[in-house]
Amino acid sequence: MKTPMKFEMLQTMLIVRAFENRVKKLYMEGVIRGTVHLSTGMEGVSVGACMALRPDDYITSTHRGHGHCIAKGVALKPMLAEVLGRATGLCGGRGGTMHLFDVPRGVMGTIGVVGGGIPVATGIGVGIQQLGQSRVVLCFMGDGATNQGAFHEALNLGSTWKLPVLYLIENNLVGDTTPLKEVVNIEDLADRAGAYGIPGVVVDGNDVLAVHRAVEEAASRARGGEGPTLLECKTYRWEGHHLGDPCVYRTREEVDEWRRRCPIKRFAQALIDDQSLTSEALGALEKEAEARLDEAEEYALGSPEPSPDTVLEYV
Amino acid sequence: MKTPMKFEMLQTMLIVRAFENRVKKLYMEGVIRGTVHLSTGMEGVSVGACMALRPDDYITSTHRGHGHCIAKGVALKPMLAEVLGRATGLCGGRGGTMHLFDVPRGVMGTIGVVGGGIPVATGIGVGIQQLGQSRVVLCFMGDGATNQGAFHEALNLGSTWKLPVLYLIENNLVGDTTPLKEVVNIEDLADRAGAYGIPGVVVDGNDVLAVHRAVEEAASRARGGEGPTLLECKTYRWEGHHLGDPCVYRTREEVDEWRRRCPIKRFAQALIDDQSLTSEALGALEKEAEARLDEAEEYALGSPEPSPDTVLEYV
Amino acid sequence: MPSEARNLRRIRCLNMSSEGNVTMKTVTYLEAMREAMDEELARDETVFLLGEDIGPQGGVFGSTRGLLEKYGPRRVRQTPISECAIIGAACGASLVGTRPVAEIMYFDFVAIGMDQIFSQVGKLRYMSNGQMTLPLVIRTQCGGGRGKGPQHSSSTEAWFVHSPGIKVAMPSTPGDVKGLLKTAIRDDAPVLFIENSFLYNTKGEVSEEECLIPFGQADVKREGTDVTIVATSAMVQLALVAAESLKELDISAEVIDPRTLVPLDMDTILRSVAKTNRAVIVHEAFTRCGVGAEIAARLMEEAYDDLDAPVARVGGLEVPMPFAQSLEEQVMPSVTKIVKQARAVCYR
Amino acid sequence: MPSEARNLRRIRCLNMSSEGNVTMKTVTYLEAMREAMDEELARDETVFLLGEDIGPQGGVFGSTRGLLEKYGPRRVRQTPISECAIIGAACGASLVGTRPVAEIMYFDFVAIGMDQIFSQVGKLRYMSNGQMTLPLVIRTQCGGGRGKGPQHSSSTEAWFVHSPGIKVAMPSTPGDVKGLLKTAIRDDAPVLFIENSFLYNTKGEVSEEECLIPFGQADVKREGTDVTIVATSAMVQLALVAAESLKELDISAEVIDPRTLVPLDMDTILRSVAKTNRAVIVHEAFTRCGVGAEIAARLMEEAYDDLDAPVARVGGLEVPMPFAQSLEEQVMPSVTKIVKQARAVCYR
Ligand SMILES: Cc1ncc(C[n+]2csc(CCOP(=O)(O)OP(=O)(O)O)c2C)c(N)n1
Ligand SMILES: Cc1ncc(C[n+]2csc(CCOP(=O)(O)OP(=O)(O)O)c2C)c(N)n1
Ligand SMILES: [Mg+2]
Ligand SMILES: [Mg+2]
Repeated sequence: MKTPMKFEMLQTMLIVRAFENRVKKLYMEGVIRGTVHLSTGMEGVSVGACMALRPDDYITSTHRGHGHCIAKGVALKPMLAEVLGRATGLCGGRGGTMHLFDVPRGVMGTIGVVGGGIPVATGIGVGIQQLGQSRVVLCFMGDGATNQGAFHEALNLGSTWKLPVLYLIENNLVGDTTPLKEVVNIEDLADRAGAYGIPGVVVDGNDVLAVHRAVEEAASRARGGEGPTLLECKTYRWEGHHLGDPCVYRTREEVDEWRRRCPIKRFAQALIDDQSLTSEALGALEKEAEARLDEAEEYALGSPEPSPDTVLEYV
Repeated sequence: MKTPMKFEMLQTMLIVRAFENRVKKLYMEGVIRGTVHLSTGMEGVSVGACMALRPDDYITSTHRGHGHCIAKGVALKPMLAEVLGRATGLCGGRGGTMHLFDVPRGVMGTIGVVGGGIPVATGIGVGIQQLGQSRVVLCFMGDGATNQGAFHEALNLGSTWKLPVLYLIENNLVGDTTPLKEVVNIEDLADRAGAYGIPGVVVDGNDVLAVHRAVEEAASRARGGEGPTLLECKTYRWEGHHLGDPCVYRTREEVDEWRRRCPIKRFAQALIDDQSLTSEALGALEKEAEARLDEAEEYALGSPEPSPDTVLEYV
Repeated sequence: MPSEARNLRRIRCLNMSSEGNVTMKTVTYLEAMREAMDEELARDETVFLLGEDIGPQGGVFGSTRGLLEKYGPRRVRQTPISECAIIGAACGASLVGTRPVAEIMYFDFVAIGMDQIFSQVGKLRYMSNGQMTLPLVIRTQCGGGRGKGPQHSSSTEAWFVHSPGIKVAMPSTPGDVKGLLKTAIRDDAPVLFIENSFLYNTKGEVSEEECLIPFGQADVKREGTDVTIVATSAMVQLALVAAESLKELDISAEVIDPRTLVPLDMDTILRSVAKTNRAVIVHEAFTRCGVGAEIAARLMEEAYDDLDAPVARVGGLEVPMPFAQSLEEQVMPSVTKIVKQARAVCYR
Repeated sequence: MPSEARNLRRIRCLNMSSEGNVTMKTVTYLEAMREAMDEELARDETVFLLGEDIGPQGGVFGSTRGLLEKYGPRRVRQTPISECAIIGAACGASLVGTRPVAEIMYFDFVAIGMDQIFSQVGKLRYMSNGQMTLPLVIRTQCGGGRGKGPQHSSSTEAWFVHSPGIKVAMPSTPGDVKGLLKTAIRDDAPVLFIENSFLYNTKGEVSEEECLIPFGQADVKREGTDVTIVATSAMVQLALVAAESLKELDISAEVIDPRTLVPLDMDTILRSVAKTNRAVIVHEAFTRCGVGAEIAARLMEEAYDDLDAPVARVGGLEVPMPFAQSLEEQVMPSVTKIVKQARAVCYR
């Protein structure tokens, strides 16, 4: 991989991190309604995966989708504005944090129903195949989502029809407050690929380059008409399930241990080690990320709520 | 296995066969409404499986459930009466061929929704575990049913909670008019067990003793608290999907080939070969089966339709 | 086509600027559906079909017979038994430039894909603030009367009328099924298209020329002056028979088929009730909380002063459809029940 | 328990032979639910709970807090995210001698188990000719107003009222939620028990002694003479506020909470309308084909001569619940909308 690309990846990871931190701050300030799920600590997956795609490829995402959207190219201002429910938001305030759509960038929706996006992504794969395009669709899902019936039906269909779909599990070891190991009887979710006769790949989700490589490979398989791949990226979410979660299901030590494995620090260190990056340059990138979030915050806070008159549009 | 038990198995297979043939005759005569799915040719599975259970074990079954019910001990008269929609039927005519219930015999329902019985059976397993009983529940399903989301959710739950459930696939190579190989991308459905960390076993469904052995083993595992097993019994249905099916999806040769592998003939021949049975005794058993069906037919045809006044009972 | 099956009729189609005289032919409801799909597959190559057993067999009822041979396996896609994935696949495919027509074999099984239809199909356009359109059709067939028993006889259209973002069609004649299905396939909104296998072999006229029937336009199946009978799907036939019986009692019944429930053409119903001052609503679905309740409530809200009697409803009893004929007949609406209610609202 | 929270009240409970004076205490809706489950778990060891995140965390809203510690993992079973299997598991377990209480985190997700609830839970007893009983409860919570957005705010109780074989409860106060949940757990029929997380922190009285509230018995939350407001779940509170505003306009409103929708206590509603001659029905669910339509239709059928004005409905707009507050407020019923309709039916 070329160094500029690596820089872009690092910068995107920093922006995702800054975005999540900013959302947290705004939530604590009471500016954001509803339930917010942050992806802090999982930037290796979102950035590694989305940046291995082409601009006209599609993604579907989950309730924890900020990182995916940013990495797929969504502009920060309308995105933050949407999280704040403003008229200038991506979806005019209709969707909020859990339902972000940016069709021109191939973001076909962060879906709030766990597993609900998997059949939809599969259908996007059908559409691509039907039109004879060389696009792919990447379907993000949490580990918990793999226990939904929708997962099973969709993967079976995707595999039978050899659809250009990448099923990517962000396995952060827990679903809401329930540890994965209490709700499945297997070690690696990637093994579920065997039920569909497709490749299942376990990836270190905190290694952005490894994720990138695995997704690139799966995408080229899919473009070649060889059908879907199931990718399991093992990672961790630093924050609670949602902002406000007391996290009864895990220890401080576990969190600290994973914080030490920070995907951003790790990638930056590797770049510093091979002399492509200096600490100063890293500092500058971090500052820039903050500055872009400042702008986005100003934009979002300065935007009006949607006009009540528009409520019946687009049903 | 003791010889009397083998005799009982043979006799039960003959009765199942006679039942299906009788239903076919009655359907052709226009006495039966709706859609009827026969299990002719699949007696090795129904009889091998159910006779490996204890009387107080449970089963759930499918739209193709006549064999399961008979093998689990349901009396022929009320059963045939139910298929004819009579007041004296198992369910007073409310259920018909696709919805047979006989709770005292542990027949917790043939369920017409493909896959719909799998979560229910799993729940019966929960109930058994909850009450600390040593019963098991055997859940019959077709190969086609394994593509339902309900299959996935239920097996995952069954495995996680180590429930005393036997998931048994009657793989007759086709679902309605669609060959299995067109709708899954794997050879053996038993491999789906890997997604749940439970044993998956392929069984020759036309070998009644093999089925019996496999079910006995799985049942003793389940009673021992070791959780579910996924059993795939490969077999074939001689008749169309339902009576009236033109069978566009298969050749005459394929059917003939499988008719040659008749599970009853095979088992009877083995008994004759080892001198436990004579052709005369076999002929007598066949005759007896017919005689019992004559009685059942007379009973059913002589029974009234349910009284319209009862229509609102038991909602 | 025998000549007695052809004639000229004045009909109103969406794609004709005004009413015109067109040549008619007689086909079955099933043939009309197949023609609609055939014509749309031929016209627009982004249209494709998916569903269980729709390939070589042409569907368990035969509605897609011959289409696989004509359009190939990419356009006529036979699926696993996976209703959730079928609806999801149609949903996703519709988002990226194709027009899927999904078949769910029995209406009951739509419940298996209920999350996909309710939370995804019906909501994606709104949630995305109009960024997405979902030109998809979910075809299914409903109803009892054929001894299919409790899990294959449901009519739950009210669930979908009570859900946002989905149009609901429920045609009763070959002409309607053809014209509405073609309109549904061309519509940019998701459509739940509910056929009735009880009607599949019934015959009726369809235009030889292309005729698109608009959504939201009820059809007066019979004119009358004393009582308005609003009926859907197979119940339209019963209502027409009931109207004949009522004639003998000197009651002139007008029979209206809304044809689509979302959008619902209240105007035609209101116009009729303004004339008759009485209404009976008939559907096969459970009476309780059915579409009849909605129409009755709206008549009260919008035609209170026109009504000379409370609006009556004739619907299915609130039980799972029993298998036995003696019980099934008890559950379903009947000509007798319709006549009884029509007489009651006429105080006769 | 502070003393001001205790007092004596005359209440009507299922398990008391007549109305009696009982000591009352004040608890939140959430505490009342927890008490109900706690008491039933203690009373009957065949009762058990299952659902997502109900273990150490005690449910995402806290309704099962402390119960895992008290009753252990066999009685408080934390499940995978598998709504279809949760409902199916409850269904199966209920068939063999246990009394499962399943939790579905949001009402929206009941759609994922829709086949299990509609075709299995609601039908097994009937199909089996009464061989089976299904003493199970499916608890869930509904409603908007909290910025949860389009996929976490639904109120689709009408689907289940339009399905056979399932009882439907929708309590609005701590006293009702406790008494009805206990009744539900002891009922041999399947119950869909719909809470409202918007109400979880509201306070109210519950009896210190055991009190089972019967199904099918509406509660008059406020007496009045000019107009009957029938309201469900969180809408009861709005209706009571609206009633206060109406008082200033010299309109005396009676507020009735049906509490259970199946069975529905029409008698209490009819008695009220016989007095007021006017009715407004309020629910958060979409107006179109909602429970309000059913109640309105029945009022027309059963109280036609009592009505001095058409029954009015106040329900949610037929759109997915938008996230932004300005839009969400527009979609939901409000005091203003209720007052407006109440005035309209009073011609004031
Ligand atoms: C069908 C459904 N059930 C339950 C929920 C509530 N819920 C939201 S997120 C979540 C946990 C999801 O876990 P996972 O898929 O692992 O994603 P993660 O949150 O860990 O990223 C749950 C249970 C939901 N949104 N949808
Ligand atoms: C959910 C559902 N979808 C479709 C059907 C219609 N149908 C009835 S049986 C059947 C085929 C089932 O195949 P399989 O599970 O292999 O059982 P088999 O008939 O081969 O015994 C289908 C599609 C149904 N009853 N339920
Ligand atoms: Mg997770
Ligand atoms: Mg099969």
